[in-house]
Amino acid sequence: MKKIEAVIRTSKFLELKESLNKMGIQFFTYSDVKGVGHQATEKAVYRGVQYDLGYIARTKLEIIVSEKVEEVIKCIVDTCKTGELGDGKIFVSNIEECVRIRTGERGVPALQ
Amino acid sequence: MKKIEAVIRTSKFLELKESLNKMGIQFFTYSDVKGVGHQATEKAVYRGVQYDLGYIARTKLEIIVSEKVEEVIKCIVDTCKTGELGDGKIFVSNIEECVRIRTGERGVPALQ
Amino acid sequence: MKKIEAVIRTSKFLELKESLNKMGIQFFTYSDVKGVGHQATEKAVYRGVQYDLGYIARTKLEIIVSEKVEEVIKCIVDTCKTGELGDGKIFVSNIEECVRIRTGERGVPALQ
Amino acid sequence: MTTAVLDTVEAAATIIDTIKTVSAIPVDTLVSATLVNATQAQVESISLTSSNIWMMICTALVFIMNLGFASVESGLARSKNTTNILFKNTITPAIGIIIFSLWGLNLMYPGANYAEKIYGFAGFGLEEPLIDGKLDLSYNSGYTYWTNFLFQAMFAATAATIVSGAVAERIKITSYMIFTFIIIGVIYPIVGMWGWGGGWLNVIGGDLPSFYDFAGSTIVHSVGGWAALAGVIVLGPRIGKYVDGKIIPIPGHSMPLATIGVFLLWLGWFGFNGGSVLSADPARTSLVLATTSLSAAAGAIGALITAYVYLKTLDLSMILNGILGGLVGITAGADLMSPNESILIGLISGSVVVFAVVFFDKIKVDDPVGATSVHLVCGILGTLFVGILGDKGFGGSAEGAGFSQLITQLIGITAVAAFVFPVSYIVFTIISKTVGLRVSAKEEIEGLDIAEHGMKAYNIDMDKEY
Amino acid sequence: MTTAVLDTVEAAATIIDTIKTVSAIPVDTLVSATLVNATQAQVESISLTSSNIWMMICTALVFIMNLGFASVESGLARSKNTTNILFKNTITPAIGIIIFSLWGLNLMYPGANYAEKIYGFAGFGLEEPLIDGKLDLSYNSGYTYWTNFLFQAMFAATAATIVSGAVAERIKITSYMIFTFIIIGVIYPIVGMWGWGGGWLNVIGGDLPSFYDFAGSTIVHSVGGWAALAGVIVLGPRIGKYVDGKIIPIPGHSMPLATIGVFLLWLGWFGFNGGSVLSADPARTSLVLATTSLSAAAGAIGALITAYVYLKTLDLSMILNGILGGLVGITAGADLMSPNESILIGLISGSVVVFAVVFFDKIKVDDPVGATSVHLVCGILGTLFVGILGDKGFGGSAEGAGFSQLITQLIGITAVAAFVFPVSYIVFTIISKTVGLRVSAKEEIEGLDIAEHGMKAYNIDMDKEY
Amino acid sequence: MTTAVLDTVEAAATIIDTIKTVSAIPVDTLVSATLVNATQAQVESISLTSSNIWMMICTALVFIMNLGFASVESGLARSKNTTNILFKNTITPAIGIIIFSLWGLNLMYPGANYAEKIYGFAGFGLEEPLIDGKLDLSYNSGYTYWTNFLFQAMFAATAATIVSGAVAERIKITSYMIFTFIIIGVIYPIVGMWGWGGGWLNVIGGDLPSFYDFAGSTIVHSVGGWAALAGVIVLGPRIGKYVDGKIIPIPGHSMPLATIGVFLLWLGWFGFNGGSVLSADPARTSLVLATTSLSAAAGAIGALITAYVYLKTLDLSMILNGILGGLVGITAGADLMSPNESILIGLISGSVVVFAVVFFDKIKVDDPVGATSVHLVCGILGTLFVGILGDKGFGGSAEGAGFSQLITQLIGITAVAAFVFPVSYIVFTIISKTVGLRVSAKEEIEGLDIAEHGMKAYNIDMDKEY
Ligand SMILES: Nc1ncnc2c1ncn2[C@@H]1O[C@H](COP(=O)(O)OP(=O)(O)O)[C@@H](O)[C@H]1O
Ligand SMILES: Nc1ncnc2c1ncn2[C@@H]1O[C@H](COP(=O)(O)OP(=O)(O)O)[C@@H](O)[C@H]1O
Ligand SMILES: Nc1ncnc2c1ncn2[C@@H]1O[C@H](COP(=O)(O)OP(=O)(O)O)[C@@H](O)[C@H]1O
Repeated sequence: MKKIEAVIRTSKFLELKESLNKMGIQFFTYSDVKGVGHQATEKAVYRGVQYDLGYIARTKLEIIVSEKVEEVIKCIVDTCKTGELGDGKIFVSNIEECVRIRTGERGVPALQ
Repeated sequence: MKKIEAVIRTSKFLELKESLNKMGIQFFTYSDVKGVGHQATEKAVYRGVQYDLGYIARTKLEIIVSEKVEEVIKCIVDTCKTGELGDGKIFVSNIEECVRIRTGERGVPALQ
Repeated sequence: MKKIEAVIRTSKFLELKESLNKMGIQFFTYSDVKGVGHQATEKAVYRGVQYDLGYIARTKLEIIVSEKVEEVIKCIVDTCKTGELGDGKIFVSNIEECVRIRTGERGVPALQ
Repeated sequence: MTTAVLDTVEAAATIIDTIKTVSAIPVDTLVSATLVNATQAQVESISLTSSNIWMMICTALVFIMNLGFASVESGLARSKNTTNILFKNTITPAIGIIIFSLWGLNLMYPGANYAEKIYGFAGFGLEEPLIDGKLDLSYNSGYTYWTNFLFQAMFAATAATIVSGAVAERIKITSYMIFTFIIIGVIYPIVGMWGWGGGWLNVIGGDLPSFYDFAGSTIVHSVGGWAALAGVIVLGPRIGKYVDGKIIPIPGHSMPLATIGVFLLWLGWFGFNGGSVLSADPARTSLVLATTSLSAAAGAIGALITAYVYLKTLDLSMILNGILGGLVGITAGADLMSPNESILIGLISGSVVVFAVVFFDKIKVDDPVGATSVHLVCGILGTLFVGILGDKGFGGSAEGAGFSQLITQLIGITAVAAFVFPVSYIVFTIISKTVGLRVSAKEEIEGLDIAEHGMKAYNIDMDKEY
Repeated sequence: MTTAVLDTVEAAATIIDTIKTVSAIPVDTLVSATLVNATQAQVESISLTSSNIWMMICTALVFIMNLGFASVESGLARSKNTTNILFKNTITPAIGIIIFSLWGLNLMYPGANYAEKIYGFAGFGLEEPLIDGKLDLSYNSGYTYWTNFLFQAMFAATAATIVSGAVAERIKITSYMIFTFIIIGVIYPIVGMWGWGGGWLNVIGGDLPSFYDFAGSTIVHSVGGWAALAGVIVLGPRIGKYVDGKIIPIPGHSMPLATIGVFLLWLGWFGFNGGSVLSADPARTSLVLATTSLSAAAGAIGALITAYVYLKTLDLSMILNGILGGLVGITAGADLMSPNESILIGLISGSVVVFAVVFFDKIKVDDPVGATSVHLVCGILGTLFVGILGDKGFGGSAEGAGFSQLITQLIGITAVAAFVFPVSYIVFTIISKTVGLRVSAKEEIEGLDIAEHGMKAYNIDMDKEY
Repeated sequence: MTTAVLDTVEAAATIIDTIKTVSAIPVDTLVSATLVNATQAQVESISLTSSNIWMMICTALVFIMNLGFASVESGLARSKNTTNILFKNTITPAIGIIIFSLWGLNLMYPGANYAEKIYGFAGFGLEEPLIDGKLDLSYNSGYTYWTNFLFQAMFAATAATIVSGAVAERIKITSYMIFTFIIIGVIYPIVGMWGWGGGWLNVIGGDLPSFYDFAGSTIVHSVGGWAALAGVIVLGPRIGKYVDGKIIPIPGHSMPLATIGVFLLWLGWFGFNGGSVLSADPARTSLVLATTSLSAAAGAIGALITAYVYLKTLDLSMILNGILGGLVGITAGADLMSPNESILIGLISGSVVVFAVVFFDKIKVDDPVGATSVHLVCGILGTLFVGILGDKGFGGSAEGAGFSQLITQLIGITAVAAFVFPVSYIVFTIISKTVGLRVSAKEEIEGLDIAEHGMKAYNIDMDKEY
């Protein structure tokens, strides 16, 4: 089983959710994160002094899958790419075990 | 060392914290996440149109342990199971190194 | 590639960002988390009853690097250490793949 | 009106000419009674106009207390129940105003036929607005019939809204509306009639002076407070409030909202007490405003000191409750107290509120916003102060502080308690047994906003997703 | 003034002494006309003072409606556009007050020279404040020139601010300011002149009675409503509102803010309608306050029932809109209705608002705060009610409800529609074609707060980082 | 009162009968002096009633300024210090009202014995409320003793509350309360006595006209401003504000709260300036309201233009400060200016505020809410305008704009500066050296809410855990 972590533009989230749904990924977890990266951060002004907020509001998705890793990556890249700096990153790592709390099932069946 | 990530119902959090405490797990990190999954999402209505919020507010715990992985899993399953759709998932992965910032200690001793 | 996760005192964040910048780490993701640990939690009082909030507001950084893992750890420890209980922890784990959404690049180049 | 006067003057001029012919007196220095009478009538009319302006302003100020309650209550409750609390506090004045126009006013002020009785009713509906195309102004020298109606309706809403804070975070919205209907439609007007509608509290019996409750420490605040207490007891505490015998604090979600609420209530009290003079009499209205503010200020100080000494904290929510305690405490005798007496009342009330909040928590009466501590405890206290402090010779109908006045006050307090608490308790119990009083545990944990209204109160910074 | 009177009295005393010598009548029982006249003058002055106090208070209450609108609109929009909405609602009254002092007042009230015309202008600037070092008080028996100016300026700001809610979350801030300039500087004063400035709506023609709009259901609210509708149509819906033919709800970000806003608007309406009596006449002002509050309360109940039966929800935002609907609905005839008629008007208005909100959503007119439903639909409705309900014999200038009055009302409504909607549509279109009306899609998604003001509205609990 | 009149009329009737027998004049057309005198007395009483109503309303409006300050200040500070700011602004009026009843009023208005002095004291406590069971109404023709007390106490709280914003986010709460005690109990009443209590600023000396400060640009706002400046300097900037010579903006946490605050302050200023007429004189009160609102509106426009041209932003916080600047700027001469002069004053004040905020930031005077820019800078400016603009022939006690008036104004400004700034500086320094003025760095970073009150201001959407 693999964990696919994707840090994307928040504004792309709804679209990505749709795309993932279409390819059969209906379960995942996401949260608000802040990114420090290439993209210029949001410019704000307060009482005459310009400053940047120092971060970009982003959404991080965590998707655990037992197969179709490449398809998921492709789906994310296709949906979230704008070509401008700051489109985000995808990280893949290994998951050793998975448990469904409701049933206690383990491993791949717990994912379905 | 293993990292146990558990995505649970937020309403079960306090109870789980107690249970973990009782079995000796006193350190962990948690945060607010949103889950997309089996469970029907919260239904809301705004100005006559029903819609769902598209997610369930959930809590994600991250517990790094060097032993007792199975006990922790059991504890989570026992505490957080309601039997209804949406009880959540537990994922286990490998952690290669751990450092206690306060002392610079490494590995298992850094965890205690 | 390694993922370095650091749970630190929120008040040390800006300083750490500076230090990381200086050693060349300009990309990372961070978010608000709550920690349960050694440190006494924040004491609050409400309508005559003292209680603790049960957690410490903390910041979690996730930094994916292909090299310089030790330097990053050292940098974090040096910057975030106060010597008091509750300075936080660093966890290192393995990342198998990395994709830059903007270009579709894979692996180490995707990180730069 | 000016033209009318001028016409009169012209008429008068002719008469004066006639007089000139029969008298040697230089009559242009004389003046006709007609003119003076016209002036006199005009003076009466302006006197009414002035008083009526004041009463209309006070009505507006009492109205804004509804927003004050909405803010305090939602600020001191959790964000997952905010929409629900706002809903209740919005619908309460709406229900109050409609009921008072349909029958409430006539139940509370049934007229001289029912003087010294314990119940009376003058029939449904408000009087026709027009008499020969003109409003009947003979109603009162201080304000018109309409002003009276609206002022009284706003008071009624206030009594009802006290309940909403105490039962917050677990009561079913429909059941709350049913109870609101009953307290505004039946309970409050009946008690109000006892004291202010010419009822039996004005002639308690024997040589006792009549019960004195200037602006309603008992008749408004304790009524709300007793009903709130009954509701809290029937409902039981919120889930998670008392666990394994320990009190778990459930902090309010927004101190700015709670503070806005308390300031608005203080402001509203200018109208609540100031309007209870029932005219713009400069001496009494301004004295009342001064005593009210002094007691509110002292309430803050009293709560500050008590919380600091007794609880070792500078708890803002206690200061806010202290202010409200001071306001409720002065209400029964706001027109009778000297500045120093007002400060004393405020200090005591503000201090007692702190103990009361802690006490109710200890006996597991779970009142999220401290409504019982503020309105019930300080309402009783304030009513008793009229028997202990204050010179009754001024303005009020009371005899003067003293043992017999104290007895009267106690009788009034007891009578109201003996009526409002059991009736409310029974009503809440009936609702509980029939349509159900409390939401399910699941709904309570999820929050009433989603469960009852399908609507979150806040969506801050979630909007980038849309 | 008191000293002046005493001097007069002394003078009078001397005269009376003289009389004594020529007459046997015991003249100390007589009184000089001088004294009475002085009293009479003083009475006139106090009468002005009282009325003026009321009008100043009403002005303050109408002023606070701007905060009401700011709160409702920002509460019902998303947090990423909050600074922008607050900005618009802050700058709107500023623009309104300045324009009305420079030319607006003289365009709306051009004076008798332009009576029964469709346009007139009395020149730039306010009159000099001083006549021989003293204010000219001859302006009006009910209030001074300055009170009138400020009251009228606050009304103008209100009409403009209606637009801001409807076009929220996508209009460019500079373009909004341009339109605000035009509606306050041109559109509103011209329509206002038709009805209130002595213009042609007072003599519609033939045997028809004159158009009756007591406090502005049409002249203020529909004007704002038509302009809002034009703006919404030219702008188009917000991104993400209508996707694949489906309506996607975009919930407001703060129900407490929206509720605060509605209570402040209700409070402000005490001044809006109460001040439209243009004096402190106790009968009319108090009747107006009662009918206004009854209709608002019934609006809440009407919306509650409709939303519950028709939409199966207890949607707070609908109750809030229902209250506003009730308020707008009573505005045209607030001085003509009986309590029961007011309740009826409120029930209908509150109910219609719910249908209107759903209807506008269905036809893809995206109005984030329901401004068109409240101000336009209920504005028209309220104006028509004057032809159907209410006894016109009382106070108003209307003939009495009936067919011919209804025709007049329809003519007025149509005329205002035929002027305001196309003109606004053209102005919005010109702005759109030149400086641009709408922010870019990227800015809209990012939020106008950052895009237009570089400033987030909320930074809650982000501050530990600093 | 009406019955009294009727009795008199009956008495008069008997007298008139007597007259009939001694004279051929048809005496029923005549009227007795008694009746006219009764009418006259009634007129006096209504005149007092009207004026007193206005003054009580103004008192209520000034009271609500405390909520305005609480909202602006907490909105422009960080959420981790919100409870603390609300606490300060709640306890400040409480302290103010109590102190003014105990000695403040008698220190500020020591009476004729101390005329033209620099200090005086009329003893502790307020006068007994009752004279022979009745209030002494001879106090003033415009309002009662109690109205005066409360109005003055609210003013005092306002001066003190200005300080709280400037020293926010780092001052110890106990130390703040000590300073509040001193500014309300000593500093403000003494300066107030100089200008308004009959003190030396009324007879500056030589041929100079007396110092003119209508509603307190100097006596209230600059006093608060100088004290604020001293506090800011002694405290030093917030941690993280100036790093490596760079200014790091620390954005406020809630623009809705800040906007609510500014609207409430504008509303409150209706009472602050309108009540400073000290009667309901229709000409002066309404002129004052018009000039006040025109200057506030122009302040918004001035700040808008300046911020746009000079800083290239549409910064809402600057518009809000601009409005406050316009309000403070007009305060000294609100009864003297024409509409166009008021607009000019507003434009200048609003514009200067923007520069002042930037300037103070440059010189590292860290004032989180811009209190010094608004109250000190515009307070001075407004006081000077009285020497430059406005026709002094109207109402005011000043001689008329001109060089000698300008000199007087400068003397007044300097005197207040020379007293308030050093005294405040010394007091803050003593506090700093003894109990300590500033919280520890750890507490400051953690936030004063937890550190000082153990209480977070917001718990939004955290509540599902409970
Ligand atoms: N090495 C990294 N570790 C963790 N997060 C990263 C890393 N690099 C990028 N990110 C996340 O991805 C986001 C987008 O990356 P960025 O470098 O701005 O864009 P791009 O990949 O288009 O150059 C960043 O805001 C950050 O949240
Ligand atoms: N494959 C997955 N990847 C990441 N998170 C998941 C995955 N499957 C489930 N989750 C998380 O677990 C939560 C509960 O899962 P759900 O499928 O609703 O319940 P159940 O396991 O009882 O069928 C989801 O809301 C989501 O946050
Ligand atoms: N085993 C663990 N798993 C996950 N997070 C942990 C673990 N131990 C500590 N943490 C995180 O690190 C933070 C600091 O740890 P703590 O034990 O309080 O300090 P110290 O390491 O100085 O003893 C905790 O608040 C928690 O967020």
